[in-house]
Amino acid sequence: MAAEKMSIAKALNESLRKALETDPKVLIMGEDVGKLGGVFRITDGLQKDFGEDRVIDTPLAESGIVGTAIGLALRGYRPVVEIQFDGFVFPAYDQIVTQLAKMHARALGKVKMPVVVRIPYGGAIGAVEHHSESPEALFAHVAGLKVVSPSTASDAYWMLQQAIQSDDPVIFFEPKRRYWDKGEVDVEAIPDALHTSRVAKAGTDITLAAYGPMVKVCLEAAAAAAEEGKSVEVVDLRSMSPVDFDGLQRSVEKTRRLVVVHEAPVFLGVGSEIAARITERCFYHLEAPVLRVGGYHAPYPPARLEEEYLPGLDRVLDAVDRSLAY
Amino acid sequence: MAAEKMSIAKALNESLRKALETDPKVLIMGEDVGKLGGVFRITDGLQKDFGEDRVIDTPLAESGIVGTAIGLALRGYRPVVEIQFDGFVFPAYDQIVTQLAKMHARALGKVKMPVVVRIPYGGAIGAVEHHSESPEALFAHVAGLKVVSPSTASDAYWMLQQAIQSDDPVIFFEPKRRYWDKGEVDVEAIPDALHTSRVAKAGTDITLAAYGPMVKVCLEAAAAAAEEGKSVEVVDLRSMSPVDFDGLQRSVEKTRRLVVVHEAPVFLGVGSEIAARITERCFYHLEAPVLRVGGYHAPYPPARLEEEYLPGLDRVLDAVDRSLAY
Amino acid sequence: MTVESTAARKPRRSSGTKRAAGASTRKTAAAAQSAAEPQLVQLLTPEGDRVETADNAEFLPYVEDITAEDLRGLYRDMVLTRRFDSEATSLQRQGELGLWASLLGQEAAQIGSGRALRDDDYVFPTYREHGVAWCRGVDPTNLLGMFRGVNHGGWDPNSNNFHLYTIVIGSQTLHATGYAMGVAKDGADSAVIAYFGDGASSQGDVNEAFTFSAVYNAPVVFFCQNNQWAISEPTERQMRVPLYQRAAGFGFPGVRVDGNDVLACLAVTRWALERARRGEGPTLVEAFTYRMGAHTTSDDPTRYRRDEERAAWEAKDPIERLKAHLLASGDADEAFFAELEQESEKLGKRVREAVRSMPDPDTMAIFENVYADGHALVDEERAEFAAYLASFEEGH
Amino acid sequence: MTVESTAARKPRRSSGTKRAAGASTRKTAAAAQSAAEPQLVQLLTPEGDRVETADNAEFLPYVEDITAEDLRGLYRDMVLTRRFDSEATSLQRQGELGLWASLLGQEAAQIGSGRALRDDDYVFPTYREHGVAWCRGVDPTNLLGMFRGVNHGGWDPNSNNFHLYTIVIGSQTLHATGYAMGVAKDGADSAVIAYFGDGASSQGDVNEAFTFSAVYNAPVVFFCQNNQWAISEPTERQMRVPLYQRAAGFGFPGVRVDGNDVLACLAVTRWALERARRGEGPTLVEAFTYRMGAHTTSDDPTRYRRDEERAAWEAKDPIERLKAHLLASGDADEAFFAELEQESEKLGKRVREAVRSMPDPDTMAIFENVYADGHALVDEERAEFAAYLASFEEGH
Ligand SMILES: Cc1ncc(C[n+]2csc(CCOP(=O)(O)OP(=O)(O)O)c2C)c(N)n1
Ligand SMILES: Cc1ncc(C[n+]2csc(CCOP(=O)(O)OP(=O)(O)O)c2C)c(N)n1
Ligand SMILES: [Mg+2]
Ligand SMILES: [Mg+2]
Repeated sequence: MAAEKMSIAKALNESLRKALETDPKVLIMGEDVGKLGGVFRITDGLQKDFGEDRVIDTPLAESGIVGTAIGLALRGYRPVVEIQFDGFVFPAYDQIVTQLAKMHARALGKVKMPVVVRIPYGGAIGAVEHHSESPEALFAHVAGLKVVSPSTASDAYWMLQQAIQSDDPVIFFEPKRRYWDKGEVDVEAIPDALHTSRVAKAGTDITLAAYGPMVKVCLEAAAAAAEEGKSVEVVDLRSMSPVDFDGLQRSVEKTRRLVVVHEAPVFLGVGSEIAARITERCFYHLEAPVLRVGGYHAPYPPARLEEEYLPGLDRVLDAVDRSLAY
Repeated sequence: MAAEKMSIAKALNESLRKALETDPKVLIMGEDVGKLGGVFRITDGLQKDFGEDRVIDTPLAESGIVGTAIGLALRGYRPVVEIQFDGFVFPAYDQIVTQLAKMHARALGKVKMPVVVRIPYGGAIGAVEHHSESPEALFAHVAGLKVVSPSTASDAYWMLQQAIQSDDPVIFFEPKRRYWDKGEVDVEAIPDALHTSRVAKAGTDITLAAYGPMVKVCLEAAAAAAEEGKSVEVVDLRSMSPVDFDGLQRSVEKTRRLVVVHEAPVFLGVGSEIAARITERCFYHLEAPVLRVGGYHAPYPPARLEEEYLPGLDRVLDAVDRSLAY
Repeated sequence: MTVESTAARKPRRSSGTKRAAGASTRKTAAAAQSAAEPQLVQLLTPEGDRVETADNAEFLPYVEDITAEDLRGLYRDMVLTRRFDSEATSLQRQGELGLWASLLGQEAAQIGSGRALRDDDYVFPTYREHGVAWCRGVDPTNLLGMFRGVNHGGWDPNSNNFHLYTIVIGSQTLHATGYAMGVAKDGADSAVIAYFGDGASSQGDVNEAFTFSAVYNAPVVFFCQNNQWAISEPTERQMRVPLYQRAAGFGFPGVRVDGNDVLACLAVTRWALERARRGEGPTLVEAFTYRMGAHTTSDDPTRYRRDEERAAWEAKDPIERLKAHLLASGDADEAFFAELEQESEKLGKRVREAVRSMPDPDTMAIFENVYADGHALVDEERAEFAAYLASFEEGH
Repeated sequence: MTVESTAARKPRRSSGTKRAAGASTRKTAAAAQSAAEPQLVQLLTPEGDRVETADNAEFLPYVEDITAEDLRGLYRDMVLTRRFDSEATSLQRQGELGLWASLLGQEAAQIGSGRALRDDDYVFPTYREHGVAWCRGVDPTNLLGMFRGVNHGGWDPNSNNFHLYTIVIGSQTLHATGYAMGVAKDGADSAVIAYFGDGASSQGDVNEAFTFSAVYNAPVVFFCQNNQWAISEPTERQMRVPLYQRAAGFGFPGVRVDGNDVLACLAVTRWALERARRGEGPTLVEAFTYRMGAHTTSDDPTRYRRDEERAAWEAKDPIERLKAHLLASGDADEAFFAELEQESEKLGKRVREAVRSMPDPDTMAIFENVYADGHALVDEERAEFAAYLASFEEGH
């Protein structure tokens, strides 16, 4: 089958379908994932085709969802859990941090935790409180978890396949504002490894590093900067734990300048670690400090303010200019 | 009353006692805080003297503890909540992150959340799993919370007073391995502001920044380095949200070198933000990248390995040497 | 006998189990509770007739004082609430609101319980308690701010003793419990009411609220609107036996009331509030009702439920029921209904206009009220952002 | 009647309430459950006499097959478990262990329930189930690793179907529920048992486990050892009515058993496991017992409980009780006891030696098993750390 153009949402749906077909131990669990197909329809049609036994509407209790997924994993299943929105993962945070992340180490490797926690995340969809957050740093800080986020339909398809195949727990952040963006998906391709970065656009003057929803903004910024004669390289990090520092370092050693962009608040966001570590690795290469563009240290604002709150083209270009001015 | 020498544990106990005496709205809540006086005896004698009405043994449910504390705060009380150990704060994480931190903003300032969450944290006490962690970054990243940690008996006394008086929620991390360290406490002094850093030892060649339990290690490192002719400045950050970047910047502009030390894992630990921001602020001053010494990206190890896992004198001095070698 | 069991429904087969779910071959130790369909406290039939039976005798005294005027008032509350609600739904369709969570069908549960409250009682709502807000005197347009996206609530909870809407399912039940603990500490005889849904009953927080309120004997009423659905999930995905029965296991009474009967909801809530005031602690009220509309305007219930179900519940409509009673009893005349119709239209118009003229918040509001006592980082970011915005103005 | 209420205890006054807690002036809608002290399922009195009553008739068939040899086996299990436990306590005092959580007094609850299990059943323990571990064939010295600080558990849960000890209170009840959901999906007729304490019953997770297991009809037995204390807090800080009653509110049976009666614990657990196997879903067993010692070796119970309480429970000692029965019935002779005494000493010695010779883990173990599939950052830190360690060796 040749490559096909589909939305990120569709790619995720196809990926789940593929996983259910391939491995009878794969289960889908979450609130409204059954008949409704999830509030974003990512599980659309799956319960109909695979039954209530494998696509499971759960009680409204996130700790219970992740806690029972852990038990199912101990029994040999591979649960793929859906958290309805970013802001609702916190009731499950204890099970994720103290149990899911640590079980493999606690058992000295004798049990595995192949659990995927899918979280639609990020803003710009005009939603009410708790529906637009980017809590990835709160997971990336925790050893035992892997944290990834696709930015394209192809990555959505393949990274989810790989996350499900992984024997480690993976927190899979889905850029909900990009669900309807389309891209080519080649379901017969040989995908990149799950935790490698990808040069989304090559350039020479400065590197923009981003993941998930901000990759598109960075590509737009690169295009706009190109019109002003600036050659911007865009690195799609894809993985926040582990971060592909080797890949990023290669880019920064070339461009000597780095701006990290994410929706999450800057303070202790993933960008802080990238800035700290890239500065250490590239101290003699950097012409400017690593700059960061992200959310502010404030609760995610009401929808009518989110355009100002979120990093957009202008704020990214502003940071590019500031970096180049050093 | 003149200054008195007491342990950090005693200073905290005296501080709570003072708060209960001064303000009838102050309450103490938590598991075993009553007759037992808490597993570390920080609330020793308080229930006896102030009654079960004000020093409240709670059911064994951290979400319930923080959730009801929020309700009590809405009713005009000032609850001081004890979480028994660092690793047990996670069941309350949802209430802390989605409710406690955001209530003031959600209400457009019309309600206040004067809740203190006391958490004995950090390792080196030979404990079993979940009893030795340093999760401060997971709170400092969250807007709406303030996060502090004292390193001396005097700060323990005064910072807790100030945290209780604050109209914002304060996550108060207590360096449990230092509970029995003694220091002067002047209960009539005029204390420093809660969120300022403090130069614990002046020096000229390099700055060590730390908070809580690691301040002592840094002071020992400074003393050891002095013998080798290196002048190390130690900054006790005291507050992780906000961080006193102005104070730290002053130090780094002088010494031109910075090492940040904490027990928490380095990856996305508080040190990452400090490294990123100080590099931005002091780009032309820094002779070396900001280095970080901290825990590894691994679950806190069994007690027999914690000495190796935790940053100690040697690892701090190693980082000092590496920084000076630039 | 030491065994507690409920045979009210047959054990549900696990969605996955392959084993026979056949009944026990041995006599199980089941006991106590009856296998019959649990009864509702009902004071008014769907046809509008008053009911007085041994079953509801406990609650009748709580509405003895209700006059014809009171009944008309309850009717007016329900009609205006429904009118407000439908206006909000339209406003969402017209793009004036980002989202709306309709209370259609739940008017009796909300007005009945809301009108049972005293001014000094305190309410902790979910995101759907528009009718309760109405009873508390919260201006309905205030409720729309969060759905329009100009704030996250933002009314002063203390001016009407009506807390902010809470979206994280179940959290507010603990706040209510804590608040009630505070009321008890103050020696006040106010009560607190916490609203939540059938779905919410699964959350750990709600069950912790049951434990805390029981242990501290807190004066709180847990008022669950069992509207049969949590988005697309029917109550069978949340519980195996009727929810009101859960209370006994935590040591306080639970009662199921006809949630489409405003009089019964008023009576039962008053009864529960009185228990709280008398220092008898928490009560769980399960108002058995129905979400007539979609979960929110984003939802599409045709994907998961059948029209017939809705139709069956339409016959139990809370407003029609009271109207039938008012007409039959002569407690209201045509003039009343006509006047109310006008008032209703006026309300709709007022709400529409208020929403359309609702200003967007100032951009810098992003940085406001993050902390009560200030925070250096917020100050820094505010200043940077202001400078950034100013840089555009310079540019032009 | 639609009201569920439990008058089993008087409403507790909020520690803070100033109001009169006087009884209701009106007849409340209380019903159903009796105000009498809840009975225990007991098959053996504290004096060692067999009991057969209408109350325990339901459970008697489950121990019909128990022979004198079986009884001696149960006795041996309890004695050896206690011996192991006291050895561990000594080892902690001697500095060989960092901490020990003694099961003293809870032997019957653990051995009775542990011996009810089949090999293919699966156990989710807390941190105190040394007796259950014993029944599962887990080498007792394996349990000591985490208390010595050389690992966090580390035995292979699948070799004995005995999961790792879990310290975060209540979490394991959800793991057990999920595991049981998996058992049902597999069409197996195994059962799962989740242990937890009276304190744990307050955690949201435990109540979510009740909901999930009820909704999915999962084959799981919730086995609560109500040992009267959660560190320094008596059960009144966790619940207002006996815990076993909570099950009914979630739609499954709950039973209180004499937790110091090994035979009753065996019978009731078998009964509950059979229900699970037959596809009848979850059961809650509350084993009413007593923590004879401190919470852990770090605890000082003299600060919060009176000696008399302990003394009263000593009279109900689980081991003495069975011994009395064995002696009275002639099911065991002096030789048996003498032999067991020797075996006991041997076990103590073996454990002592095993602990003393337990090697410290290799330093680099810090970086092992963080991930199953590897992680670049861990690799980087491992390498840096190895280089750092090597730098010292070069220095010397
Ligand atoms: C913790 C949490 N998880 C998930 C959601 C998403 N969500 C919003 S409403 C809802 C269903 C609530 O059902 P119910 O409690 O019955 O209340 P109803 O909407 O029927 O009034 C869900 C799952 C949420 N708001 N919070
Ligand atoms: C989430 C959590 N909070 C607090 C603790 C600290 N803690 C350890 S044991 C314990 C008491 C447990 O009591 P119970 O459930 O009755 O079990 P028991 O120790 O009596 O066997 C507490 C509070 C913990 N381990 N986990
Ligand atoms: Mg509902
Ligand atoms: Mg206990």
